[in-house]
Amino acid sequence: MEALLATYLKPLVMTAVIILLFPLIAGYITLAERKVLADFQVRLGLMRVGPYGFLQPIADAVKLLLKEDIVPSAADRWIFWLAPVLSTVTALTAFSVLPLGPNLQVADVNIGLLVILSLSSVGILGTILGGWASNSHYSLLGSLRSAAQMVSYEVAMGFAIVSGLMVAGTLSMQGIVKAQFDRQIWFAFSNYGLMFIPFVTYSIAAVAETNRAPFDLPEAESELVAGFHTEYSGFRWALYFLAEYANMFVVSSIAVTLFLGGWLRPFANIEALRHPLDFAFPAGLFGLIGVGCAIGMRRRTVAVDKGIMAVLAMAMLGAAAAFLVPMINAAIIGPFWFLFKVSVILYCFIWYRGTFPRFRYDQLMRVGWKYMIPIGMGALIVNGLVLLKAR
Amino acid sequence: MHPITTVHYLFLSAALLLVGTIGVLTRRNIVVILMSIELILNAVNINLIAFSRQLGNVNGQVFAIFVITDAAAEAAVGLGILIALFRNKETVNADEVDILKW
Amino acid sequence: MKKFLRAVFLVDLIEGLWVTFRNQKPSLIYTEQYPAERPKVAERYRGAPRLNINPDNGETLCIACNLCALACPERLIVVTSERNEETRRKELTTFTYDTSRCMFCGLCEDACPVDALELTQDFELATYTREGQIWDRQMLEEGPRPTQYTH
Amino acid sequence: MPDVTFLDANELVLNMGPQHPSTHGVLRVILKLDGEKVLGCECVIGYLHRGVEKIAENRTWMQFAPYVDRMDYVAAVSNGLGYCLAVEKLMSVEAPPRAQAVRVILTELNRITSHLLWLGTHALDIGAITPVFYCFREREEALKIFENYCGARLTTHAFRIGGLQYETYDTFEKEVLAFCDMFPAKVDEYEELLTGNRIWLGRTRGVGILTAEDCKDFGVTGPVLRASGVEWDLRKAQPYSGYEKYDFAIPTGRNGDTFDRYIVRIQEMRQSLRIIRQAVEGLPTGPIMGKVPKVMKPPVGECYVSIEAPKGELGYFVVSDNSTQPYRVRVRPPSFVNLQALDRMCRGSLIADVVAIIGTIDIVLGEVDR
Amino acid sequence: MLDTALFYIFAALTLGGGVLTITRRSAVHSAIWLITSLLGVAGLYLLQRAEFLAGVQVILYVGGIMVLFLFVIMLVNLDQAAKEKRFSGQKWIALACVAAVALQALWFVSKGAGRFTLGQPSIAGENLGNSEHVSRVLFSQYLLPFELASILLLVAIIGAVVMAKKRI
Repeated sequence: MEALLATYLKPLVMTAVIILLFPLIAGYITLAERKVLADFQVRLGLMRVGPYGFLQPIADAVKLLLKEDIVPSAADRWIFWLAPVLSTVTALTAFSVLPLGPNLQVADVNIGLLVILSLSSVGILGTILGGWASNSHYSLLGSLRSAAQMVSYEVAMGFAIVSGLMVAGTLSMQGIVKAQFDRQIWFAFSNYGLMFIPFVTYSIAAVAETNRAPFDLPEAESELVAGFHTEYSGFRWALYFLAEYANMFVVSSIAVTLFLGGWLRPFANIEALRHPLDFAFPAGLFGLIGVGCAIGMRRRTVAVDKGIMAVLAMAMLGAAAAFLVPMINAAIIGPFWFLFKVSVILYCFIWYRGTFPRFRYDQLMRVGWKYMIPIGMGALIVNGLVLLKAR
Repeated sequence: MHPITTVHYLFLSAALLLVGTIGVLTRRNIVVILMSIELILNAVNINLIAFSRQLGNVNGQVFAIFVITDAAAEAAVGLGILIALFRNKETVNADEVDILKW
Repeated sequence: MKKFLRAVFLVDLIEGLWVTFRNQKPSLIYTEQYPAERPKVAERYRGAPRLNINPDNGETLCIACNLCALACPERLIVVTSERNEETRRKELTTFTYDTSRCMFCGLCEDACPVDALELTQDFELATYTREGQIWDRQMLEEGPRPTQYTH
Repeated sequence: MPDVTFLDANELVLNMGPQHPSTHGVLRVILKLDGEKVLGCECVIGYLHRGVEKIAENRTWMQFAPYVDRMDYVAAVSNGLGYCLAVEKLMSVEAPPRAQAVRVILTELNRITSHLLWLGTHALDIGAITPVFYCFREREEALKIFENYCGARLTTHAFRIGGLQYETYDTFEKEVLAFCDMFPAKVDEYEELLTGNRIWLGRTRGVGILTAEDCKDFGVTGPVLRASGVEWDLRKAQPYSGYEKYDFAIPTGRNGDTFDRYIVRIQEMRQSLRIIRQAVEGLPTGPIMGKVPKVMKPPVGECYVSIEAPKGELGYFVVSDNSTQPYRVRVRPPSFVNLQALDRMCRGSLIADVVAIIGTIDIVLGEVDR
Repeated sequence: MLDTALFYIFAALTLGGGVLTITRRSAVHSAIWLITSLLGVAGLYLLQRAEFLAGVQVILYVGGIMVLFLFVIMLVNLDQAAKEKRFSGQKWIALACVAAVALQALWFVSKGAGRFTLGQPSIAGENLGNSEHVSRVLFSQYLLPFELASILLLVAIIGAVVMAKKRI
């Protein structure tokens, strides 16, 4: 019975939690994206729904759910239905092997990274089929473009990942994190800093792989309307949207796991830094946010807003307090560092979007094939030689 | 219920092979013919994996990897030919490509 | 060489990133939350028209000279007057001003010899009907009335 | 392999606009494509036609002045200046020195606002979503000066025939100088964001090349002409409103591509600041209105006056029959003429480049269609 | 128990997908069913403890080859083909031949079935299938075929480019 619980119940519960919770998290990632983008652009961003726009994602979700479900009359109904589902399912399935913490993982399989790669390659089908099934020229063009882009950048991404795997010596996600603990260094900085090249290659390829700016050709609204999901609206469109954000989360998680030490805190081997980094830092961070919320609460005038801000402030301060309790701390510090690193990378995604102009299609392909792939290959060879010498 | 043995895999593999063969022999669309070839290759792979498991070594899996490589090469060249064909004859019908020139 | 190093280390891109990053200060936020915060309108702003009245006796300052109507490029001002037999002066009877056609060029204001017609700082001129855009003498003197809905 | 011909015949006609985010208004462009390559394009205009020139024939000389603001509505001050200069020339009056200096300050400020709007939207077309907000932030500062001076931000109606209607306000000089002090750093910021950026360079270098010969053939003027290396600026060539008194340079490009046009406009903003600073510091005192009768009846005759608007040569050809209303007003709008070169610039480029090229000409459809 | 159920599920996916692949009229639908079939095969690999191969199957077959197929299907406009007859004139002869082969195969397999009754996976097989093990064999025992395969792929790439490109 115990074994049954361990083998079936825990993964099932975690899966359910991820499936139920991630749409909400994705919604709040969009909120964060809009707020951060507004910050870059000297604007305020969302301010109307809830205090500082806090309830906007929920309002958006309700709006999308209640929208009329439109299927173009010439569309292939069956595939039109299948494509966004395929995208979302594959993107969410990839969460199953992400090592959120030392024990917090749906399944630690020995081909963990391979699972994510294969799921992302299945996810491309959602893009292609969606564009084809819409039976619209803009969609088809957009889907072919984005699929070509994703396939070509997947190669560069693959080289970067193989470099990381070579250093780790295993495909298992937990194994990769453990290898970084054993080698006492994050892989992004190992091999005398040479591993930084695959890390940068991976970061750039990941942006392209998720079709984000400056590689957002499929959604280049000044040229192509909205790319492969031009004909999608309402809930189906929301599924694509969810898939995009899930993919962002997944590629960031791979970067964190493979190059930035996963759930390990910085300098995980230096015991002296344990207290400042594992206790003081998260407590201080959440404490600061909590105090910020409290100040924000006093500025709000509407009672409901005040209430929401108060609840937020309490929650944040509570979280800060929780990090100070050693028992709870031990359970949540891993996920904290993991999510913290992931959010830093997600912030960079938004940062790129706010800063760079968009590539032209031929330039994008040129960057992929003529720069990213050779650099990825070169980095693989150089790092292999360094590893060989070290042995 | 009987436990699954290698024989099950062999029957499945044979069935898939036959399905693929039927596809190759009867369909007129070249794209579907190429897809049927993929089915045949997969039938082979199932056999290889089943025997690999039975014999307790990974040689069968290595062979399967070679088969997949081969399938990739075959698909790339086959589809390349198909594109060239379509460009010249505007058809993907196997019956209409019966003269060895264009 | 310097150029090559700049290219390899993506200096141009990092410079751009730094620009957006340093613009994140909350003090730099330029947004005006319009209905909550009223924008400051310049003194010379040309907004809703107003027909000034003498604050002492409540009589209109307008002498019905019709110069504004003549100056208006859109000819949207209509002034009618009546000659008062006692004082031998023209007295204003009606004054209509069609804000729907007005482009707020200020020529009428410039033309008025007694500063009776003035373009004020009020900029919220939306109404629910086209008729509501035509302001009569009372509206010009007292400001727009509360919105009336038509069905 | 045999010579393949018939798939090359896949000429595609794509209709871009009139409702398209990157055609800057209601421009419709019919593109003839070979795959992604543009074989040629044709502009369909007139969606914003309001008959401004005909309106002029039914208004008095004075009354027509607000209408010219509505042609190039992002550079309304320049439009007003051109019209006032034309009528003044017809009536042989000249604005007093103080009025001329204020006119220079405001038109140069207007050049900056126009270029800022162009820069923001051009960058947005190419996919950089942030510069537009920075540009509008600085533009807002200049518009505030307009609002304080003449009561309107966009369609200013700032000048009158013969001089100015409004005397400058108390803090006018201080505010303008403050703008001059603040602005160069902001231009540096835009340049940091775009000029060196390799993606920006990739999208603009060598895109939409227009040679000096082409420019002359098409009659293209303004920054587009100067980016092709022709040092032609009406402020230097035929000075008006006292431009001969100010010291400034004419920035020119070399290749005549989209990047050069971008650089030329950025440099022009800096030069405009130089002019504004000189004008404010040497602002003369005196009357602001020349001797103009209340009812204007210019003598029979015609004249053509052109000025250097932000987008190029803006010319007014006015004919008077000695009545209170113009007999004919004909406008030579820079956008309309510059738009002719679109076909030449687009040939051989990709669809994505067309977006950049339309942006780089800096057209305002209100002016193209009138 | 679970393994048995999973085997039948994956087998049904594989065979059903295969049958639908060769019978659908629209090439895109065929491709989707082929993908289903390939995913079923990947599931069978997983059941056989060939995890690495399952991953490769999905990445290469579904993510690579099938995407290529879909690209080509969308590039060559197949509306015409969808309206035409699905099967060629030789279908009855073909089916007869296939039936003969089927009988033969059945005979062989059932003849040899007795030799596989003990075909339970050996204990040694249990820890097989992980990527380390495969790579060890691949890069030592089969190094030459591996390199030859890479050359084959290179040739295929060049060939495909030459075939598909309008002008080189």
